[in-house]
Amino acid sequence: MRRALRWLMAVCVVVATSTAALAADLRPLVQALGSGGYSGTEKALAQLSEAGDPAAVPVIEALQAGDLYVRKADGTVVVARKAGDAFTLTDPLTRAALGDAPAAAVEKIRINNSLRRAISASLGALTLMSPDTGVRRSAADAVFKSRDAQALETLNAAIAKEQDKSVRAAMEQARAAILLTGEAASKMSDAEIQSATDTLAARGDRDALVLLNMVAGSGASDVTKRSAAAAVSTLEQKLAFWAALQNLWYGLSLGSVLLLAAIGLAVTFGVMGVINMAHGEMVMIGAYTTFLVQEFFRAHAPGLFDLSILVALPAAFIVSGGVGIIIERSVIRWLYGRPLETLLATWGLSLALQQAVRSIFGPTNREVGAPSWMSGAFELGGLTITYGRLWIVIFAFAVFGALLVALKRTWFGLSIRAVTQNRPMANAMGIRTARVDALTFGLGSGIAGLAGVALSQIDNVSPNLGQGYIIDSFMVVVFGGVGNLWGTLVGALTLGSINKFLEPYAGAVLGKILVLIFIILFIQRRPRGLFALKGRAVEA
Amino acid sequence: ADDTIKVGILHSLSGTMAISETTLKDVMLMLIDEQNKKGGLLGKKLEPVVVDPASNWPLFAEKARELISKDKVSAVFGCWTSVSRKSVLPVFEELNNILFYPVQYEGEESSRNVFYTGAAPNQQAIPAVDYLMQKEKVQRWVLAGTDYVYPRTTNKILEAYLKGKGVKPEDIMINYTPFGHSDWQSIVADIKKFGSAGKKTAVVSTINGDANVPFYKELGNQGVKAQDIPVVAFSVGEEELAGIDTKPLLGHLAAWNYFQSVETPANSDFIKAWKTYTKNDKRVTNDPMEAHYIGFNMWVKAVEAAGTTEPDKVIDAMVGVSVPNLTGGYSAMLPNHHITKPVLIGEVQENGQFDVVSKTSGLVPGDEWSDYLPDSKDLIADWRKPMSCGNFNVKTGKCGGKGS
Amino acid sequence: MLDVRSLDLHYGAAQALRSVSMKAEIGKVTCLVGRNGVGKSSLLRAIVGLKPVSGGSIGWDGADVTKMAPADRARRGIAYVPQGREIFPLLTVRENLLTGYAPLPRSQRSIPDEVFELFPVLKSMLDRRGGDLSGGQQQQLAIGRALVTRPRLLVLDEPTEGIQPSIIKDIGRAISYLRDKGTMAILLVEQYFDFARDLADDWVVMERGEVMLSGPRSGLDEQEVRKYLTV
Amino acid sequence: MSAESTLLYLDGVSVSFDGFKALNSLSLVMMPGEMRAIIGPNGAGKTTMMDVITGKTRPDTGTILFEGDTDLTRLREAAIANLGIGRKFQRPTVFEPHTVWDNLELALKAPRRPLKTLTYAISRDDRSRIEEILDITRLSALRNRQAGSLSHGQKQWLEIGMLLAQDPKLLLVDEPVAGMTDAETEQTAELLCSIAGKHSVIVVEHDMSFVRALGVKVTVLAEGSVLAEGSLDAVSANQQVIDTYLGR
Amino acid sequence: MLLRFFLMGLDRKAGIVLTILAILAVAVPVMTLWVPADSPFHLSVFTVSLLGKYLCFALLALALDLVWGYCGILSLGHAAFFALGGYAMGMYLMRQIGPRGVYGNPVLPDFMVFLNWKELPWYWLGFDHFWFAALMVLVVPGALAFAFGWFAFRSRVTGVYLSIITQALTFALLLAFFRNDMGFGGNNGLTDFKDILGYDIQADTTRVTLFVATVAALALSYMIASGVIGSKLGKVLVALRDAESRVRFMGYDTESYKLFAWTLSACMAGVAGALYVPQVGIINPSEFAPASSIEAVIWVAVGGRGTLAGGILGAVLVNMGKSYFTGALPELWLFALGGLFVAVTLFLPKGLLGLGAQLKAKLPGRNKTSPLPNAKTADQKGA
Ligand SMILES: Nc1ncnc2c1ncn2[C@@H]1O[C@H](COP(=O)(O)OP(=O)(O)OP(=O)(O)O)[C@@H](O)[C@H]1O
Ligand SMILES: Nc1ncnc2c1ncn2[C@@H]1O[C@H](COP(=O)(O)OP(=O)(O)OP(=O)(O)O)[C@@H](O)[C@H]1O
Ligand SMILES: NC(N)=O
Ligand SMILES: [Mg+2]
Ligand SMILES: [Mg+2]
Repeated sequence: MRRALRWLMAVCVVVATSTAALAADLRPLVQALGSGGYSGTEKALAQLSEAGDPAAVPVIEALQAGDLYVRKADGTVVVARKAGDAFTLTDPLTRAALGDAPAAAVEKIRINNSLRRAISASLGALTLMSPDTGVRRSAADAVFKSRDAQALETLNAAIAKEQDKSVRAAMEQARAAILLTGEAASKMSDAEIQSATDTLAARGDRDALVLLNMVAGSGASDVTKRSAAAAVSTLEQKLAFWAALQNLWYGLSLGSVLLLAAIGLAVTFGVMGVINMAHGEMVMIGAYTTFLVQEFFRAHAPGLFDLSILVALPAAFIVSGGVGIIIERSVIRWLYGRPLETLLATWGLSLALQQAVRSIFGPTNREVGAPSWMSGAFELGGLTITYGRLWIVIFAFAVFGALLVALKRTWFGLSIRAVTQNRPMANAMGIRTARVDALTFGLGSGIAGLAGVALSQIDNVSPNLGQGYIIDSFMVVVFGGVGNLWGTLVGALTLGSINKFLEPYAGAVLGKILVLIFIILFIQRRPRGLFALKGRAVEA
Repeated sequence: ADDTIKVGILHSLSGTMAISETTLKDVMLMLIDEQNKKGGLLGKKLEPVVVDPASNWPLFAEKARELISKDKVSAVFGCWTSVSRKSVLPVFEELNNILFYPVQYEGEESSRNVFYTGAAPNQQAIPAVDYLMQKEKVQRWVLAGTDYVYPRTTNKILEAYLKGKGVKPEDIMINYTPFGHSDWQSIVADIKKFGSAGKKTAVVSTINGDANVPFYKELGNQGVKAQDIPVVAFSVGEEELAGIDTKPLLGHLAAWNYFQSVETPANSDFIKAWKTYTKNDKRVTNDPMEAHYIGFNMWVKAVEAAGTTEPDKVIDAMVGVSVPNLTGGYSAMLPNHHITKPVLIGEVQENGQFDVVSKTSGLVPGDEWSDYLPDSKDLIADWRKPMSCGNFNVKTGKCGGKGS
Repeated sequence: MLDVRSLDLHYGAAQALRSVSMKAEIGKVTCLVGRNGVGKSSLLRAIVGLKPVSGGSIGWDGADVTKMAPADRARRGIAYVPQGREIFPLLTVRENLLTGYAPLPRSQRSIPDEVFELFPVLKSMLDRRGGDLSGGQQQQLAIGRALVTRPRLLVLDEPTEGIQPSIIKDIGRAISYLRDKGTMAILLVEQYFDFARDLADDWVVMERGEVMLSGPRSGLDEQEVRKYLTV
Repeated sequence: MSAESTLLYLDGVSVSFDGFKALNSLSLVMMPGEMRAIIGPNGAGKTTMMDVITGKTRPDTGTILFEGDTDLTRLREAAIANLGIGRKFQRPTVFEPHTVWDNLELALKAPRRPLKTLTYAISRDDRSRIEEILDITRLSALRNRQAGSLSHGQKQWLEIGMLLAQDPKLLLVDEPVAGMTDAETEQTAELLCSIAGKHSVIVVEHDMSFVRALGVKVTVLAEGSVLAEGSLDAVSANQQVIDTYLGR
Repeated sequence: MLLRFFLMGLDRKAGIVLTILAILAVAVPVMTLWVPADSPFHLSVFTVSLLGKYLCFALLALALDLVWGYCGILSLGHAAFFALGGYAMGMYLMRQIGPRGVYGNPVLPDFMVFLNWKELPWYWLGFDHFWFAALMVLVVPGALAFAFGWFAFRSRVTGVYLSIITQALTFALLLAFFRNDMGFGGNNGLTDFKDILGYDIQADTTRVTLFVATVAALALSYMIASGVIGSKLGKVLVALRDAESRVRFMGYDTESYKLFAWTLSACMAGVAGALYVPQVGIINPSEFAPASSIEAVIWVAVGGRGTLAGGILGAVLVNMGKSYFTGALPELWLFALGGLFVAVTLFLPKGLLGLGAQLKAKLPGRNKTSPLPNAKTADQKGA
């Protein structure tokens, strides 16, 4: 009851100040944004948000977006938007048009990281009352981050008014953060402290832990510290549990990348027996195809950019597969029955393909963007899952499943297996081995191309792209057992998980060494890989 | 023939380093081309001799030898990785020729035959850390690097420096990854975790070229914002950023001695010339290119002063030569064969360029022997006569390291 | 009708067939015999297309198939049971049989009952890998697989090798049954003389890469044939 | 029966592959100098039995003793071979890149340790022994031919020759006359008879005239165990043998 | 007996190889040191070092051919043994620098000084003696190969599985040697050598001597290898290459045969590495890179696998090509080299040395040979 009263009072104060402030008062503050370099801007910004006038919001947003300029002629701060070679100027507060100006006549008000932080904080404080739920939510988050004590009053008012449950929770967390870390903490009662720590602990994430840690280590009262420390330890336990799950996810995700990289090789090498050193280059070609497709979208349909990956998938399959077919028809087909020589020829091809790409696209990285649905991350319980990785995991399994069906359940798959096991006899049975060979190699290469699309999302698109994956791919295929697709799947996931399991303890380098040693030892126990084919059929 | 002066270009055009070094070959060709348009040098045309050491270190030595003894070049511009420099160093000393080395490196070296136009640790790493400490109030540090000598040494120096500034050991996390590391999920998560101890945290990255793209992509995806945990990199320039969507990386930092975005007349001329020369409007410029620009101009000036391309004379003439750099000042060759440079800190912008947020007020002289390593703090290099020593010990007053 | 005319065949520099001519007619079993290494298998390989010839021609069904790929010959009804079985080791028995579908139009793709009637053991082992079968079982599989293609020229290279006596008899009966259907020419290489004699309508006898004798059983003296088989 | 004084003693040997019993509690005894013919339907387990004896396949259960006291199930292939057990495979396997002569030279009884072979120089005796075998197998003219270029039957002969060169105490011969002409079959039978006595021989064959020519005790295997044993005439009269093997 | 062993391997081909090597060993020093520099017959020291490097690679190729060509062990990690031999020599050369390093520390190499090492790690002890280093050049690669082979062969790891774990081995070593903590100079490796056995490593006479030593090592290794191949042991190796289990059933303990050849080969590779390091002046972990091993395989394939001399020829030619093209066609040489590899596989299936045999086979029987697999696989493959 008493608390409610206090909030009511706070609301009154806020309303009072905001009506008192007039746009005219803001003008000099806005003007001050444009002088004094970073520190000048920062000072002006502080005053602007202290003024607490929502009218400042568009100005600050313009500053954040990099649209706030100073007109050199008279030093006026304006909003400038690029229109062709020149800028269209408007007044930041009144939005009145101020005409056009050439680029040389205006100078951008530059912002740096600390300004960016200040901007988020003040925007947070100023938009807590926004009618838009989403804006309020991000405002609450911003205040939580900035822990700006000045926002406390507004925050209290906002909490009182808030209808949306989750936004309210966010605001309360922000409030707790301010209270616990600010000076207010010393004046709070134990119960209040306890409730604030509880609020934070209930948030249950790393940010909460940060705060609780701060409180626990700060100069606050013993009670505060103790209650924070208790919250920290429970939170840490919880987070440790999630961290273990998270690690599992990393293993799965790395495993999927390995799987994607290796699965094409499982066809060209595992099934066909071609020691395909150019496999990595097929992956690379897939990645460059993605780049080209995206260039096309950037140039001709920027609005549809999010679809570019979907177009890149078939394109990469066709391009890499086509290159694969050409390679098979011109080189590989002369080498069946001489598997070791395929190593020599495909090594030569791999050198030439790398150089070809280098000559065409240049030696440097090419930018492949992520569509919006593959960017960013979401939280699942205590897990952070990035969309890009999630899609790659799904995609890897989809490709695996499709290939499995194609090889095991279709006539084409049967022909492939017959041809690779005994080419002349398959031919004598009436299977057109030349065509099957070309299509099989094309299939393997096409799948490598698909992998290229996925890898372009997480790695360099450069002529060296393939080289980074070729060894891992061979390890996976061999570890799993040559000629066994399931082996490739389990092999990839196993190696991925082991790697991610070791990394936190041993570091990335030693972890990788240990994985290699593990492979060597494992092969001693199972000389034909994880899913070894057994029996007479293979021994002969 | 004798009517030309040959200049060797020793940069990898294939293999893992081609991604970085090819550009340097191109810029050298451009500089030589421009010089020839200006009438050449000593009345002769310059003739570039390009070879491909193919990212293979022994091949660097072989090619260096070939350039010097077979092609009879007057100077060589080349190398990127320290190991390639280490590999060719004895060759240059034996055959007494000149190498211009344009990349930031770990220091701890000064050869009479090498001119180091890239940054020494004190011209890049230390100022960057200072900036973060002062401007961003960073208290907790992640030193992340690729596992090789440059990051190891740089981190060693930084660690000593930070501890000297009162940073506690538990506030420093050091992480190494292999070359070409591409799965950064757990490391980025670790960084986030390390940064959640309630102290302002920053990452100092000495991650090598190739591994950066996946690193930054992961940073972006996991939402590590510069406002929360800034990353300052020493090996990420405009060229590396050209391969990434930089929107999520807004505000992350790099420390260099040059940025393409620096607005000076010299730089805009240089950028224009570069785009014209490569016939590509999208080509970017970067710090090692500027280093070659400076090095080449210094060499030209020294040759003109010496009136000959004879290495001994040119080496002597080099010290003290001062030429304009691209950021609006002059860089001078010091007696230790390193140069003076401004140190710039830039924040990544949405357009893949850097916005300079800090610039040292004056030029920083390159310090070959770090003051933060116990065994090198007493060493200096001075190649002027009569000292003419790369590792003079000021304590013992003797040339040759610590001696004993 | 199969019509082979003055075929030459080389392994590198060594000549394995010298101007070999022979015929095999539909509805008849043509038996090709000769000692080890005289070139019987080489001739069969040439007929099915697995070994290119250096001279002469092979006619089948009135067409010249000399230069045709093995798969195309299979599509023209030539099926081959090679010496040494050559089953697909990692395919299951069923899959091995299914490879016989390759030359068939979709409508005809089924495994004829006679395969399992002839070789019941295959039926019980459909899911075992071909390579795991015993030698004799593999031989049965190889014959069964050839029958799946509904051949009109069945080329058998020592089909009884390694097969138990009762099944040899079955195979003999099967061959005569197939012959008697009158839709198929059968070319049989066989060392097991009694078996061959019981089946042969025509003989072709080879020695050192050349055909020494040929003609219908009625026109040839059995002793004459045997002479070429003794040491 | 005790294992003493036997050359080879198999008792209760079972082998299964993924649940399929290839050998089902098989017992078999061979005396020194004895020759035995083994017949049985395709898939009866004859080859598997040889695999088990030579160490290629490990039995699931059962005892296999050589010369009464050497437990073969514990030894590796090479060690078993060095005890004096030689084998001819069902599919002829010879060293294709080597000449016929070298194949025989490698097979010839001589020390098998690496350092011994490194310094080995062929002796006059060895030479004449190889000549003799070339003669027996009628491969003299082909002595310098690469084994890979031999015809199927020629390889069969070469492999028999290699087995002779090895001079083992026990010969395991899997379908030696497959692909041979009737005349050659007779010769092979004679050849085997001539070496029996000094050596023990187990022959697997489906060619009944050959088995008859050997004139030795016959063991009929079916479904992994012994179905019948005795003279050829005796087992041929066995109705089960007729039903499962000989046919009508 | 030893003599007989060497004589056994002396066929016509060996005669040619050894004669060429002997001529090199005599002519190169004469042409470098005594023929005046302006004479067309003068060889520059640069060329000598280059030739020396090629011959080191040739020795590596020879070692590889011994196991690949004759035992069918496709090692994708042979460069590991080469590099280990190189490191053993490099450590000796580092210790020879003594107080002449930049920090003037008489004991610690420079890289240890600036990474704050206080004392020499135990595994560096002894490397100040040449004899010890020379021994290690053989022992370290040999012991590693023996241990690795002992396990792998006993476990019957064969074919691609063996190839890939050799690759894993060299890759693991690569990463390990990258680590500065290992105490081998990390990525920068060992370099800036001053002298060897007291002679200035950059002096012309030293270089020529090193070259002659390389020729001698190559000749000796060739004689050993061809002696082994010519012996009955060699025949066993070839036999087990294609039909290992058959060899076992004949009573040969194939594991020890493979182990013998494998270890011998590793020792040869180690010697090659040891001779390589003083001639190129640096040893760094990139020698362990899987690509280095694959390149060595390529040399053998180009020259002709299973011929010994082919490996030598291939290594020299490919590397000469590489030296030449990287200078003459810096932007296109990969096309040239890649194309060469493809062309060799397509047109010279038996490598350069197989060319003669190939022509001979072509001439009399003017038959079209099948483009598809050689008849061999058509008939003799299968279960
Ligand atoms: N791949 C090959 N390379 C070289 N020569 C071969 C090859 N295959 C067979 N020959 C030779 O060609 C000749 C004929 O061999 P082919 O296999 O046709 O004989 P065959 O009559 O079938 O004998 P068999 O009854 O033993 O099966 C033989 O002398 C053989 O040595
Ligand atoms: N690895 C395996 N997996 C499954 N089944 C197997 C395997 N090896 C053998 N078999 C089966 O074991 C049985 C015995 O085979 P084996 O080769 O010993 O027969 P066999 O008596 O030699 O026959 P044949 O006379 O046909 O040569 C066969 O049914 C075979 O299919
Ligand atoms: N010197 C470097 N960046 O390796
Ligand atoms: Mg035949
Ligand atoms: Mg059998």
